[in-house]
Amino acid sequence: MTTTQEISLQTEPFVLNMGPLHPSTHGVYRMRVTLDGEVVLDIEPMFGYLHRGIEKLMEERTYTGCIPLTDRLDYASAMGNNLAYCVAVEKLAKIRVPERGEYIRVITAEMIRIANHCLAVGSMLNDAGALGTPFFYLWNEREKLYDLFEMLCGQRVLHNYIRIGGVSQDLPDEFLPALEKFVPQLHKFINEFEFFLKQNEILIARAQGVGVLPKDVALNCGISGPLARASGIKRDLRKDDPYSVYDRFEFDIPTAENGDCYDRYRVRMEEMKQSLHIIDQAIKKVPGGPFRAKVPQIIRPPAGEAYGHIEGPKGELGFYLVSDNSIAPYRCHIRSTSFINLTALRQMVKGWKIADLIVIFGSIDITMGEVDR
Amino acid sequence: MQFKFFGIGMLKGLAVTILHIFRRPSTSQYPEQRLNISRRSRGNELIWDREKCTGCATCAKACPQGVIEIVTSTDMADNKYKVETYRVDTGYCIMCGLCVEACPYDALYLGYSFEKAKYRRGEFVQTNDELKESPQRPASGYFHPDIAKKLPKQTLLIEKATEKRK
Amino acid sequence: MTTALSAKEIVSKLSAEFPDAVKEAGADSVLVKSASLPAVTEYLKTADGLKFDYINYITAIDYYDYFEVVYMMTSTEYNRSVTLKTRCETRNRPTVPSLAGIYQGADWQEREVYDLMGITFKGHPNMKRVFLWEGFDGHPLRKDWNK
Amino acid sequence: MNAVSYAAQAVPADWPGGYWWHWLFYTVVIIVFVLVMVMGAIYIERRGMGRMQLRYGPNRTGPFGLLQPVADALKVLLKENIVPNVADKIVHWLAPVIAFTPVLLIFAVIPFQNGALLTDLNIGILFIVAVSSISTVGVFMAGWGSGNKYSLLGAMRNVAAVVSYEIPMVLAIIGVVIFTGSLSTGAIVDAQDIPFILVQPLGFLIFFIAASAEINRSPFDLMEADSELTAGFHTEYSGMKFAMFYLVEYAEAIAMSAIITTIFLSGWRGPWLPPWLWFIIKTIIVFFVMVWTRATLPRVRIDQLMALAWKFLFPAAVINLFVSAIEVLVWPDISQWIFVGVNIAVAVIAIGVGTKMFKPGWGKVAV
Repeated sequence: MTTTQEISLQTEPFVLNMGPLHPSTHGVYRMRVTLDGEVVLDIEPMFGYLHRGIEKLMEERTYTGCIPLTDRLDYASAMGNNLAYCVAVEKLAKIRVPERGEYIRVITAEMIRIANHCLAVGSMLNDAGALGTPFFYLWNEREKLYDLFEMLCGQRVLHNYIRIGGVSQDLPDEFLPALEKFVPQLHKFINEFEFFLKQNEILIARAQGVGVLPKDVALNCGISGPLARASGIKRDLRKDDPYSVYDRFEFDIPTAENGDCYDRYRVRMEEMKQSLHIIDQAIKKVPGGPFRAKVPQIIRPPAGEAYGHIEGPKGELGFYLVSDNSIAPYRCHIRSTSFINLTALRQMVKGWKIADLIVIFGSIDITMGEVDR
Repeated sequence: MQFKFFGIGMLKGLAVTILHIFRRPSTSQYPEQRLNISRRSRGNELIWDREKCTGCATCAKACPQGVIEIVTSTDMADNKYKVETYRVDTGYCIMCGLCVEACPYDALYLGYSFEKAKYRRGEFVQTNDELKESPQRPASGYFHPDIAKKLPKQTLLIEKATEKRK
Repeated sequence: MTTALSAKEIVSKLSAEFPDAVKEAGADSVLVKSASLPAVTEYLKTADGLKFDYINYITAIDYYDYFEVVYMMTSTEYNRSVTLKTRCETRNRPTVPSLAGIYQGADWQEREVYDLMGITFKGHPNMKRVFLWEGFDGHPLRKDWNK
Repeated sequence: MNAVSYAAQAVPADWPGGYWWHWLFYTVVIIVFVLVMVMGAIYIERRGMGRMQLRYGPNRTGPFGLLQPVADALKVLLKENIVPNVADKIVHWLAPVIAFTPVLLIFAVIPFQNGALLTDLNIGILFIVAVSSISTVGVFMAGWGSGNKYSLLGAMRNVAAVVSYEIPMVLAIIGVVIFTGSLSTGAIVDAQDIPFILVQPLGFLIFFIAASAEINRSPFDLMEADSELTAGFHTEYSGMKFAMFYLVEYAEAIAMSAIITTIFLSGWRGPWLPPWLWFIIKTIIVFFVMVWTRATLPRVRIDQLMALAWKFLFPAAVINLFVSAIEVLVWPDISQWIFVGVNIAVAVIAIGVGTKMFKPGWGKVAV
């Protein structure tokens, strides 16, 4: 549908520095863009502006002390990072999480997935130029989720709620009724948002067929999450490698075929519906009993290594832990989704215009905390 | 790619936006209109109970930032270390709550209020008596369900509990 | 369930093609001679029964007397994963052959390992630091890196 | 105010003090009107967009936030005036002046009331079209003068957009002029027993889209596209000069709404209220529609902007011109209500067929 056309007149490319301080680079991301007029010839990304050396810091903290550090990785969905880290440590130290803890983990993981997709779709539309309105509508829903997280763990953004062997505190008694009231509200909102934007011609013009990521390139780059599913890779760790109690819920994985920005937006909206479906089922079946296994504050896992990964909102988030039977992890490598999802940006962007570069970059949905670690 | 829907998609969008004018905004006017924060809110200060504290320094070990500094002397008063100084540099504290969680004697609470900004970096360092609980420094219900019951219920945007502007 | 191939299976699969490549079999990972690493990965990626087409991660660990580089690959078709390891003994300028030619995903992850751990990858198209600035001396994730 | 009511009927022959007094009175009225309307426009936009986005909008400065534009102006005036040293000083300094003056000139020809306009030029509309394209020179000087790649890109986009949107805009105006038979704005308003928005629906639509593209508002705000070009042509401006550009943006929006009210919504004519009040109400309503589209629609890409002008608006404008020409020539004395029905049908067909066949440009360039 988009025809390619040779550039006729001879122009001289110039380099534009979309620096760390740019309104739509989602944090401190910098790229040197070689432009020919408006057409992007090549981009050279530069990272490191938010590199705090979290992997080095983790080597000096106890296993529980590392949990607040994982909050700061992908600060848009802190609960997801805690869960990934705790799943890895439990695999390393062979700790079994009680039923109630698992159900609370599934509920909070799906809640943070919805919150993250709200932010992702909102900021992509903000980059496409709809000045704030879709962003504020989505942020209104994310605000409701912030309230629930604050009720649960005291903090809105950096939760530090999940612990090794379960969760830190039990659900307050007014949490589940509030969540039950929230689910239909979000259903109504998503339908209204679909009515608002799904057939918007300008959004279709700006997003359909733009920044296509072919399936084989996505697979070869190790892309995961909504970005891969939009290109047709039907891979979701909640189904392929189920952790926690995800195998007890039935939900399906939305995928699309031609992998352009519009499909990523569609996949994220469908995933929000699926997450709501999971929360619906989980609320009804939350069992009683302990919410946390008998785990001391400072644990000494046996020497060895383990790799635990979850299907985070942005894709496969994994922690590779090596322990030498001391109180601190000997080495902890973080398989960061945003960092790897960015490898394909160069192929996606070549030949498109600056305005598309920004929309494509927004559709990938990265957080710089997770890229730079 | 073409405009498949004769511009109706845009009109739908416009319809939704204009209808939003008649809805009540979900923002609240902060200084005049204060919403109740969560009962387990992790406020940016630490509250230490001198009587209950036995000087075991579990909190100092549990803190990932190494912010709590505790000096005890060995003359045991009724089978407890005498705590000389208990210094907390809240400037470096990331309010993760691991110390409150680790304390076996419930001697440590997190603050409930969040408006504790200071002008001088030195004022962040608080020692023994400044850490006591007082009406200006209420304790939050984080890891203390008994305190949580006494605190007011949290206002939720879900229940649209943002009351009209006074 | 993504079943991780056990060491015995990997050894049995690889011994046919690469008799001397496998040095030692760990719990569920295999130590491969660094020289034959690209060939083994190429085989794992393309062999019909295996098809490990998705690379999970590349990382390196500093065990004081040797560096260990760990690769994990998953096959999206058969839903199986495999972990390969190589070792390099020297501490100044350790080198490992690069997989950037085989997996495009490996490109930046190898640059990150070079940047933080100091292991250069032979044959990598653009072996530069990815996080720290060029003039930064030393590699921070090494155990003996002074603060 | 007796001055205003005095001018209620057509300007009397013994208008005191002859030409000079008249010129002085209306210059003052225009400048005050533009500044007050710009303040009102800023307030409407910020409150209106706020309420559309589930938030209050400014309500702290003054009752209901009415003094917010004043507070903005004061803040911007007190800000330091930084000129980048790579900038071309003179061009950088002169750009806001050249961008702002044409906007004031437009108001010289807009009738606030029956006969109450600075000069009732018999080529009023031609004067408006000619003058309104000068401000592009100012914008391009700003883009070039500040020596910054982002602003140069913004300025180039503005020139490209204004050049290609001038033609559908003028064709839409000619459609109106055919029905009135005269170019003067006063005559146009007099000829509008049925507001031309009904007689020329396609013309109105084309004019509205072309106008909002030229003054870089609603879906076409590519010149200062915040997400791509940081702040487009006025990235390197601060202090007083930035205030001028801020003023230009809103003054142009008010000017375009005023032109639309004069040409399509029968200017100051209205049943009960005093005529000048009708004029202000209609201008505010048209401006609110611009705010409304700005809040809702995402931005169009530059090549889609061009394609929209040349492949959709231009043919539609020619069709509209052709149909209205036939109507005026063949049935000059028939009542215009029939034309309303015919033209609305033509508009619906043109939009239906146009959107079906419209392919907005090639996306990817083989590179």
